[in-house]
Amino acid sequence: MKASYFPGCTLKNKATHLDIYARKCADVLGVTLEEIEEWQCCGGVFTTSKDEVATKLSSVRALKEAKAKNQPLITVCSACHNVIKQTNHAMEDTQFADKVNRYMGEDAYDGSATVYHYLEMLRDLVGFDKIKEKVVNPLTGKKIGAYYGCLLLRPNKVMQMDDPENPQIMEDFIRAIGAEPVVYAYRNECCGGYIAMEDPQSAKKKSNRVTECAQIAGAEMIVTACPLCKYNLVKNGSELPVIYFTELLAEALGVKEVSNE
Amino acid sequence: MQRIGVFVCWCGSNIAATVDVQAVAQALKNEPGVVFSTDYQYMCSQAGQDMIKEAVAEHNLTGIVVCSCSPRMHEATFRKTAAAAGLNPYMVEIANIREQCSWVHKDIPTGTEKAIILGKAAVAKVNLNTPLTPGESPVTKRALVIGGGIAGIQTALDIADAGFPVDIVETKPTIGGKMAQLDKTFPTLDCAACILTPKMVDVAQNDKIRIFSYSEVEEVSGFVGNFDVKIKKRARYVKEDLCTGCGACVEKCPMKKVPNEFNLGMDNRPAIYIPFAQAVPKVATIDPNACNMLKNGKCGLCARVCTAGAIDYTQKDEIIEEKYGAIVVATGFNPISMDKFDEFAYSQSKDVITSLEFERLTNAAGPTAGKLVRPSDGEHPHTIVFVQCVGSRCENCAEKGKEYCSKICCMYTAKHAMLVRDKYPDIETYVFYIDVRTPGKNFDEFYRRAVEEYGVKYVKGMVGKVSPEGKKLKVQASDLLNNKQLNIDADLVVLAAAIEPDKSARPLATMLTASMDTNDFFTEAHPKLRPVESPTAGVFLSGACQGPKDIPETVSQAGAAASKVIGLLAKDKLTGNPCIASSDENMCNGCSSCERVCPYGAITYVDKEFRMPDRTTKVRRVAQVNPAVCQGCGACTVACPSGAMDLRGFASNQIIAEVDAICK
Amino acid sequence: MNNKMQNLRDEIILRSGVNPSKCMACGKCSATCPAYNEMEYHPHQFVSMVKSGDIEPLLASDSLYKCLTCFACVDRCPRGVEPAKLVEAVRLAAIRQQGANHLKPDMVPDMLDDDMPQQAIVSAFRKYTK
Amino acid sequence: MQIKEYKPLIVAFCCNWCSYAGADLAGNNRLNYPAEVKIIRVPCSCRVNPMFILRAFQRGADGVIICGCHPGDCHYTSGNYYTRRRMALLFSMLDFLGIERERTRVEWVSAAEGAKFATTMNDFVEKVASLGENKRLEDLRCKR
Repeated sequence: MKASYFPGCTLKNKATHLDIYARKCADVLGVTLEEIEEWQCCGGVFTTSKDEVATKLSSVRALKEAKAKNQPLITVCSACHNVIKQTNHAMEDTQFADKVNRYMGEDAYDGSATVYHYLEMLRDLVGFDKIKEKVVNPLTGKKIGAYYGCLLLRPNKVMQMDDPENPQIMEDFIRAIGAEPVVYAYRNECCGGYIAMEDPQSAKKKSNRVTECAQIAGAEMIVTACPLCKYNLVKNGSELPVIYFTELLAEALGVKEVSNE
Repeated sequence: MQRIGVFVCWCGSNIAATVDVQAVAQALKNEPGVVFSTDYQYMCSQAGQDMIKEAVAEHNLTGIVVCSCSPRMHEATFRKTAAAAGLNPYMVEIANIREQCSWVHKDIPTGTEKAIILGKAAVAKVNLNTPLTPGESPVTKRALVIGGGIAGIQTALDIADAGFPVDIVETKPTIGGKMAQLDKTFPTLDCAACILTPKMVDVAQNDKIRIFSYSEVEEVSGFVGNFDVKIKKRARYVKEDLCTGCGACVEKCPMKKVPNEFNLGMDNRPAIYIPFAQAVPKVATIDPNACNMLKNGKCGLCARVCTAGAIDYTQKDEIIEEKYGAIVVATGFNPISMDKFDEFAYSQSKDVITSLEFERLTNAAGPTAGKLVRPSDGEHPHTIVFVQCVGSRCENCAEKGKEYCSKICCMYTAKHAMLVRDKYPDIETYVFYIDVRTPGKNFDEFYRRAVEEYGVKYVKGMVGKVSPEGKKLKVQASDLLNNKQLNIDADLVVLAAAIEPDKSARPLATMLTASMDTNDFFTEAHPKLRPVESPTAGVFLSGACQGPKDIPETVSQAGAAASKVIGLLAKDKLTGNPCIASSDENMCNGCSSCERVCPYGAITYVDKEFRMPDRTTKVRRVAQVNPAVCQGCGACTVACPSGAMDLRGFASNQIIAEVDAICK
Repeated sequence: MNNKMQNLRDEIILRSGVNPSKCMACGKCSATCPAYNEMEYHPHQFVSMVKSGDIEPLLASDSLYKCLTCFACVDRCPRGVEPAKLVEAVRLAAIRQQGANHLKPDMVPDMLDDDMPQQAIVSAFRKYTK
Repeated sequence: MQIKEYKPLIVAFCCNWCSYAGADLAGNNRLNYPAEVKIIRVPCSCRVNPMFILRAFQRGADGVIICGCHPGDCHYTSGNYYTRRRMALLFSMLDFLGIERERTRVEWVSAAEGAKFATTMNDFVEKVASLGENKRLEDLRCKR
């Protein structure tokens, strides 16, 4: 199976692990990821305002290319996923799409591409059962707390990934690689996000709340899909290791050396 | 040819001021069929009516046109006048020259011209009128009550009191419904069981009432006064007539780990069980999904200990067929699922419970014998947070919550918090509310007592997040009046879940051809003036199946439904509306188009023999309208492709005659 | 409400697509907001103040830059009001004024550390500047 | 030849339970509307056979309006839904035959909406009057 792939700026820089292992694992799972040519940064956050056109163009270009190749568009970074998926949804509104399409050259885009987060790809296109079969190093006994953050799940009306209050996709993923998921209430709360830039204290409070909650619930490790979540949790002194889900997957599939964390 | 009399009313100056009534009477005199035409100041007065009667006799009239006020006002009056004069009452037509003419037009020529045209249309219609007689149908003097909660119980008792036999169909092994699960009732705080169980016993002992427990309605056909109902009595593997309810089998059953639905899964029951001590009928039931004997033929202990010989592993579902004159729906409600509201962590912690679970937790007959403890570890709670409006008053969240106010939550939450504070003054209680709605007798006083005397902390605001951390539930909420975000360490969180109609209501409504609203509550015939009747004749509504209700309201509605049923069953025959559809069998081709559009299921098909011109006979499928069920909307007349279906009183040729008269 | 405020209010409502009249004042947005304590005006106040046209205090408030756009208020609002979109529309009204960018490029270097992901920088720029 | 002021001829079908009562209420409140509107009472808007409308046009009516209960409020629970569907079909056929869309209308008027009844009729008559006489379907043999 072939799919278009949008890595995003952070994955080329501070979060290379998220990207590298995503590609390696895709190979093992029989998915060919074709990186969008000359992709541009998604902008990090979706602007909800109806008169914000320019901020959505980069996402629309990526979507349009995937659509032209008739491939699903795969994202890994939570932020990219959130922005691109919401942009795609916004493009279903023809009035708004008309404004955007003025910048799109000859071919108009209409919001008809399908966007999958890598996790959704694992669940819906590959299947957790198949992953289970391909696991060579099951992470047996590891108690892992999934950290969704806010970007993957909300707004649920658009994201439609899972139940936003009681998601299961990461937990199922953790089971598929042989580990034990630990459910804790703050797994779908915000880490503080970009506020870390100008008000690090505010971000610290939010991040610590998440790690505390995971720790009390008995997690030994936190797994995430978002570079900013990882940054905030680690920076603010998480006692638990914070790891990208692609790293764990790579470990289980035997394409990464087993970490000692 | 008809002999028509035209009577133009002045209505004092109401009509006469803008309509030249004499000109109208004069103009209509020349219409076909008209043999007499006159005007008078007040046609509806005794003198006016006498004038009509005299004219009928004198001119040998066969039809009457009254040009007067709206037929909604005096059609019935003039029909009675006609009947008194020896005419068929349906030979009267009204031309509305007041509301729809003199009152809305200003100058006399315009008003007069229009009044003449309206009169001509009425004359054209009467020319085609035929005498109509309302049909009659017998009434089966027995009522069916579907649902054995407090609504069904009260309705059944009241109907039986009037001397009519009643059957109650209840899906659970016992009657009692939700009220049997409650601890105390607001605003008087008497114990639910103490006031309910005597009524249950009354039902059991009333020889006019039969209880079909563990049963459901399978099929309904027929119509008002004459319903045919099939009831499926599910196999309970215990002979009801032999079982004494001694409970020996329940005690001995080795399969003790079945979640107890009566306690909402908070404890276990055996595979053979009696839901609670005061169950009616007090008969054991075997759960076929849990019983080893039924699943794999190994055990049989209950049969061995039963001295009455009541256990019967070979029992089968049984279909009972019965006729009823009236059906009362009392299917009640359930709290909605909390699955979609996991910001309150219902699925993550045993200590987040619904209010109904809380009732069981404080009920002396409940899983903890009435001791209020945390379900997770059995420890005494120190702080309890109540959250109101969970799933109620939601917009656009059909798959999540409900748009309406569930009505009972404010009061039971006040009750819960008050009872907690009364029994355990050391427990802090918080109630998060959006609005406190207490419109009921002594309701607001009750709520105020909870706040002022019992020290329940009411906080205007909502809980945003519940996070189970260790033994505590961290509750994050807003306090809007103090403009603060609160963080409370709670031991127990109680969610006032929205209520919704029982899931059995929707298929039942289809069987009954009774209408429902978008929330699956049954629709009443009129929201104010006929609140306990369904638009479907002979079907009545009792309790929360019609909308959220508390116990006093339910009981009064149950009584009202019973009185409507008694009014129906007291009649020997039902007189129908004669303006109903009828099919010309010679034109009907049996296509079923009419049957499909009929909202009442009044149309059925019969195979009928027809004599052909060549003296052979041929069997054809033709439509038949049940005159007792048809309400006369006329949907079928338009759906009929062959023009076989017509509506009496509003026949196609009559309406066309009116159109022609207006357009002439 | 004067004319100018009326216009601004209408513009904010139009731009955000939020109808503040749908709010039933339950306060769940503020109950669930992770940035509540950093805010001078809280999500429910944004809704009610926009509704009444009392927008000037909001434009001047630091609360605009404390919202994390985590959408908890959007998903948990029982009435579908979507307060976060309203906050964004007010913020845009503020930063679109001349010279009103909240974050200026020369401020950025001091905010960075070695591990700060690009995502944080681009997000902050998108939220705080025009 | 005498030139008469053109006055359109309007046939209004009103259901007995809502719209006819609404028309009565307009009368009770003395809300004026043109006398060109002549009301025919039917039990339910779904009693109106498309044939009746064609007949009216054939006989020289310039506009036909059907009034029923609001969706969801039908006395017979679903009659007005049938009306809505049937008339959508009929009106598009009439359109095809060259009868202007403005000559036909379905309107929901409740028993409490006397004012709506009057404004609807004023508006409808004005629109039809602006179209002039209906010539397309009129059968000249039936001309007055």
